[in-house]
Amino acid sequence: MTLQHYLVISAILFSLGIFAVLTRKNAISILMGIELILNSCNLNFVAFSRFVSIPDNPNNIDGQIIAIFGIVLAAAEAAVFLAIILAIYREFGSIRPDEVDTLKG
Amino acid sequence: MVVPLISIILLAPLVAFAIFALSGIAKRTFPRQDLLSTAAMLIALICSFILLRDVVPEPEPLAVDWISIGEITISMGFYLDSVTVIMLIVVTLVSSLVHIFSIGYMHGDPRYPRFFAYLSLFSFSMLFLVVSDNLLGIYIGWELVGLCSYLLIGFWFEKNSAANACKKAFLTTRVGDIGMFIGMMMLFTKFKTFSLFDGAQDGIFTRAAAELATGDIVWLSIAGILIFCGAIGKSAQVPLHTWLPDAMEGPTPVSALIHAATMVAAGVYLTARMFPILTFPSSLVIAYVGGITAIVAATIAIVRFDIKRVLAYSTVSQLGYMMLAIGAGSYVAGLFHLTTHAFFKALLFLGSGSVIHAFHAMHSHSQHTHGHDEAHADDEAHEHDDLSLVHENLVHEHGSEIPPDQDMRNMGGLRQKMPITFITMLIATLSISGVPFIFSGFWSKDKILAGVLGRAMEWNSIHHYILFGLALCAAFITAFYMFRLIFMTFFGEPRNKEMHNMAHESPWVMAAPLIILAVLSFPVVNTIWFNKDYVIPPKQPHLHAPQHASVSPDTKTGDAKFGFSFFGVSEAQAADEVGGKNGEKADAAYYIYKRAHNIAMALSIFVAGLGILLSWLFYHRRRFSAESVATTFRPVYNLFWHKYYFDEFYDGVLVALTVWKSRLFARFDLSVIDGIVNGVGFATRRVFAAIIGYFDRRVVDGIVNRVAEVTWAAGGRIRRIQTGAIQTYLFVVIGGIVLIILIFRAL
Amino acid sequence: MEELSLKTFVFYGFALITIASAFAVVSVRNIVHAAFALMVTLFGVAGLYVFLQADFLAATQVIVYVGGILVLILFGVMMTSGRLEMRIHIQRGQLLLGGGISLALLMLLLTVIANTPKWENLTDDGTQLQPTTERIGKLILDGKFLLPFEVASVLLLVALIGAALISRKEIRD
Amino acid sequence: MLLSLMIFVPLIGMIVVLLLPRESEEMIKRVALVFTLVPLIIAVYLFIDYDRTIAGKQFRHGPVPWIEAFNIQYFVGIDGLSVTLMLLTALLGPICVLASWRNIDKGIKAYMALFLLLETGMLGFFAALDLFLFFVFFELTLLPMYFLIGVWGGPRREYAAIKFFLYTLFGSVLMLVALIAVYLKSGDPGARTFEIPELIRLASDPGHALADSTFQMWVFIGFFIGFAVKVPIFPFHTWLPDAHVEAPTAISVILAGVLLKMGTYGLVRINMDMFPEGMAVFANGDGIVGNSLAILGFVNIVYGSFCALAQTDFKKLVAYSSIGHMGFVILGLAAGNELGITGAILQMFNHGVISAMLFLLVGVLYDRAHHREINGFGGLGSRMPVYTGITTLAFMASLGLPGLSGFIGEAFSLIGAFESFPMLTILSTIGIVVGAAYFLWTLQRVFLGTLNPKYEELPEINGREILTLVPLGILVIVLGIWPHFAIEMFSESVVNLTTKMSGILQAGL
Repeated sequence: MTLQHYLVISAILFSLGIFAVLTRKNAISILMGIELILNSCNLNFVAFSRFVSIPDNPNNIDGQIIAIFGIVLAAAEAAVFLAIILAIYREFGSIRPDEVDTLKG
Repeated sequence: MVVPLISIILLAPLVAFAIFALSGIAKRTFPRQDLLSTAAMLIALICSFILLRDVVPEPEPLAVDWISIGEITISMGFYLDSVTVIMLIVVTLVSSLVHIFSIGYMHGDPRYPRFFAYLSLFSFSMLFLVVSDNLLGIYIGWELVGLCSYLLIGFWFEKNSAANACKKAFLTTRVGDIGMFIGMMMLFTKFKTFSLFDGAQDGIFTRAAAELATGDIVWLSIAGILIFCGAIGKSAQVPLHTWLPDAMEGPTPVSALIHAATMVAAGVYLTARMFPILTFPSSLVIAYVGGITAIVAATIAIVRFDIKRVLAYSTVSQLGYMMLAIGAGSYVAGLFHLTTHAFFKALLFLGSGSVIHAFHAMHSHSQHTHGHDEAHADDEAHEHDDLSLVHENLVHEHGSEIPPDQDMRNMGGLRQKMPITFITMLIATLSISGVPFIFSGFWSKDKILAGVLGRAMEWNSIHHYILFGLALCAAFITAFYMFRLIFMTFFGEPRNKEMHNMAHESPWVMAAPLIILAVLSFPVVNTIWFNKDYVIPPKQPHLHAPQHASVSPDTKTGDAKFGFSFFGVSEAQAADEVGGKNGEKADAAYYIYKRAHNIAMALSIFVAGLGILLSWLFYHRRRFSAESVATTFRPVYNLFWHKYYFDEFYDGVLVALTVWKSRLFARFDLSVIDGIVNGVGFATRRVFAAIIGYFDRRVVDGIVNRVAEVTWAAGGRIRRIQTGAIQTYLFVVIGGIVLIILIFRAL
Repeated sequence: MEELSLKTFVFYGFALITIASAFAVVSVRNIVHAAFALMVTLFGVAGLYVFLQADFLAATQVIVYVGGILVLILFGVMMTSGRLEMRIHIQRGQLLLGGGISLALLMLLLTVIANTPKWENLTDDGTQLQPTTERIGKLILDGKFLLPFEVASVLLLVALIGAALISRKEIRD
Repeated sequence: MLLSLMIFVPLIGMIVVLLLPRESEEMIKRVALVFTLVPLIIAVYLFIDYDRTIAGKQFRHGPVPWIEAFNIQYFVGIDGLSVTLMLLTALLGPICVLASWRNIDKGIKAYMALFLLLETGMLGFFAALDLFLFFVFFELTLLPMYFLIGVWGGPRREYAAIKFFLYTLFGSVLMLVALIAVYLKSGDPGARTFEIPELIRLASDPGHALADSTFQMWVFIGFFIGFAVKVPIFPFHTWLPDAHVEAPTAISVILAGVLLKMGTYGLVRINMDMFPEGMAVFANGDGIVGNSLAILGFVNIVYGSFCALAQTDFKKLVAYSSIGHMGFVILGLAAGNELGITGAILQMFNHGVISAMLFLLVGVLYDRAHHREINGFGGLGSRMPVYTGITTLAFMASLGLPGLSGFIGEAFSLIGAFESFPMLTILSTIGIVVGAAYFLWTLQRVFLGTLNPKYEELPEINGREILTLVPLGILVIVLGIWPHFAIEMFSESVVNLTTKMSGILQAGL
């Protein structure tokens, strides 16, 4: 199992996440896509942490810690995102992102 | 002792004014301003008398440095010679009496306290002017008295005539002051000092004597004449005399104090102060201006009916006399006449004030309004007045501005009603007319005539003979119109019964000053002027007699021809003119002056008598009719009546020209200068466009408009990108990133 | 080619599950199904963490993501639609465009991965790491990550309050 | 330090005012008053503590590097001329706040904040010893002034404000060009400086590029036009009547009292002190060019006076009279001798005091009658005696009555100028007569005659208004009687200037 294995998995997850974000017509699906993206990033961090060794500190786990922060971020983001979705739903009666276009020029 | 005394003299009236001003700011008028001001003046009077003791003829100035910049030091200080002290006494004395008189005269006026405050300020300014040792100080006092004159002439400013008169007075004198200022600038530029007398540094007189010993007098003559311009304005000499008669719009005590006794005489005082730098041309100019003024004003006075205007023109005429004296080199005579004139003219004005007050009381009873400002002509009062018939058409032009209580045609027969006023005014009239020996006016006038004639004979100068003729004529006319005034006012039948019945003698506060001044109209002050140790006329180092002037030896025996000399006076006066002591008969000039004096005295007595006689015949005995004379010499009469058309000229030409010019400038400012400024914008938009309009519209504007249109259209399209849908944005963002990376990888 | 050991097999299994379920997440039309597919993906990623010797992280992944975030998502679905079978609408053009961009991105990433020499031949040597929990704890609470940790906690707090504030019913006067 | 404190106290005041809530208007006014009183106290202290026997700058602060790339420094310090004008500025500050107490009806917060900013600009301008700092402060006054006129002005305020702004900007641009030219000429790259004392030293150092008389002439012109707009000198003056007529009372006071002095101060500080060679070209009394400064002064005097005579708007009249009076300053400066320059500087200060009084007085009348048409009044003397008295004092001071301050400046300028330009000076005296004419005529039309029945109930001037006028009135009288207490402040500087000028003029002959 080389680093490139993980990177390919991560890249696929990332692309799928982007695809979801771009195409879904439901805000919650978009959120799921974002979660996929975040996961792919975390996977990358951990993989690099494992494979790219730092000469004087072979047991470096900084990447893991960054990943933990990533999870924290994801949790916070999910909470706020859902709160916003709820607010939008109350205001517009819909969570379809193409219907929420108050900023249209 | 001198400095504290002079400080008290100056500060007392100033403090009186300051109290008024401060209480005014605090909006609480000081209750007894009249007593305060009067007391201040009396203190100054007493101090002036004390000063008389300490004075020497040629003292050191008491000066302090006022300003010093680099090498230039300007000092301010006092110079107290005998002339100064005499002036101090005259000013404080007349001022005190006028203060007292005003307590009665101004009683009940709504601005009663203010009047006294102004009087105090005036007294301070006048005293400051008198004691100053330098031109700048004199100029400061000079302008301040002008301000006070302005304020006091306009005291009853509700009257439009008073408002006009005060403005006119200030502006007319200002014109003269500018001349004086230019003269000062010339002197300062040359001598780097304003001090006249030698103190810590040499004064103007010494420096002028040192630098101009070579004889370049043209420059100095111009400076002298320019300084004299100030005197022309302030002392109401021709051609700037027109303000003084108008100044009679002020309350009568003001006329007495400012426009008869003191301020107008300041011009004479100034000219006398400048005596040492007067050259022959400037002296001659001064003498001619004085002589012409004397005769012009006197002729105008003959035809006036307003009692105050008669006195005003009389004042102008007498001031001309004094100028004539100084111009002719009779320093002492000019100043002597100044003092005697101050007393008897103040008396005449106060007397006329007394008369007006008597009539005024009637007015305030019958009309319940402020009595002094009745501008409308009381036509009924004139109806039975035979004197007015001939002037009827003229009265409408000029006579209509005479307030009825000042109109002599309403008076007559007042001598029983107002005995004190009558007698005191009669004394003053006798004095001004030059009735011999027991009246002061005779002596001073005689001295002037003698001085002018003496100069004429000494230099054999045709100018001075002409001047003597003018002076003699003026003396004759003076006697004539002054007695005309007395006869019309106090003799004959009352012409306006109603007003006559109301008339009454004035209260004692007004009568007492009249009596004191009447006493002073007798030659009680003369001795001081005859004391050779006391008054020493300054030398005139720049005055060079004309080439042809010489003393011919045969004049030595001159006094044999007129073998009379009154009480030896002519000898004393002749000695005075040549600067010798009594009894010294050293040189030829002495004999010339002695002879001149005798001639002058005889002639002056003759013309005075003639004037009085004619006046008596015309206005008392009615032997001749003034009207028929006036009709016969209609053009001359018109000339006098219209005051030689000076006012018409000034109003019609000078004032109109100035106003026109100012309008022109203002319009120029608005249309041209501002127009250019606004036109810069206008030009780029319009005028330029007219010239290169096509280019402008098609190319410049075209480019601008195209750019605008493109921007507009682009904006209209690009805004559609802004869908508001976040996914669209995300598409663009991510697609953009991919694209960018692809592009960079491709490169 | 390496040998097909059990370990390798399991790894590929996890990789396949992860990718397949992720594909399901983006492709199924029922949102609740998608959520469940996401759960599978998250489990798969956790498994990959284990392969990377990140035991603590794997546990965290399961607890936080599956236990927390996924439940949150399901709550969101419930509260916005009122029913659990919410359909996902997809427009054809958008689908194509989005798919194209995603595919392009994927190709891009794969090219980058393949063409970066530094990343080649970095094999997992199979060394056993010590349990990471203690080290992570020390690094976070007593090491160089103390400040980020605190900041992250503040961020969470802010997110908490913010979420509560935004989602509460507006009280109108 | 004290000097810097004085300059920036109003700025602190501005921040404080901005922090106050909009509604607490009384509080804002009080705060503004306090923050304008502090500079006044410092100014009085500086005035007293100033060593009159030396000509150099005192109370220096700096130089502190500011923009090091161009060697720009924060550097302040004052000589007698600056301290006199700073005292004037600091005195007018609280007076203007008091004068704005009741008649600013909108946005008092913004008004006071801008006013305090303006005061900082003015104080800094007079103290700056770095040419760039000098320019920055010069421009700093422009913006608040624009808003103060443009927002709180009369009906045509936008026009007036724009005109004022553009005019001044036009001058500033030329000034900036000249300023950069001076900087570039001041030395080799790296050794260039904006420091005014250093530049003055270099400019009088024969052989240095700055001392070249042709260069000085062009730079002189650049600076001169910049300052001439501010003074204002004919024909750059037409912004003044408009700005004055539209500006609120207090702003007119500042405009006439201080802003015009910035122009003449600049002429003395930069044009005369730094470019005496350039000055000599225009003031050596030789031909049209050599007389041009004096001619400008003469034109200002006569033109301004005649224009004033024709005005019927009270404020416009005072504005034009300002133009006339500033002409005396130009004439005095052109003379280049002790009396002339002393007179010019005195005239600057006195005009600041007197015109401030005049504008305050016009404001008092305007607040009551709501118009300024001179012919629309009449006979107010009997209704408002105290007001009339103070107005008479101000008018008399302005028309140059001896014993009041206006005379000394005018007289000295003229006497000094007479030595250099006799004919022009004699012609200029026409201005004095016309000056008397328009003031007396106004006095007559407004205060004398019968009372206009419309104004029978006009209230007398109140305590607050008297409070604003009394300090100025006292100054007018004190300076008239004892001008030396002002003259001794700057006599040493004046002697320095004249020595320099006369040296150059003699060398030229």
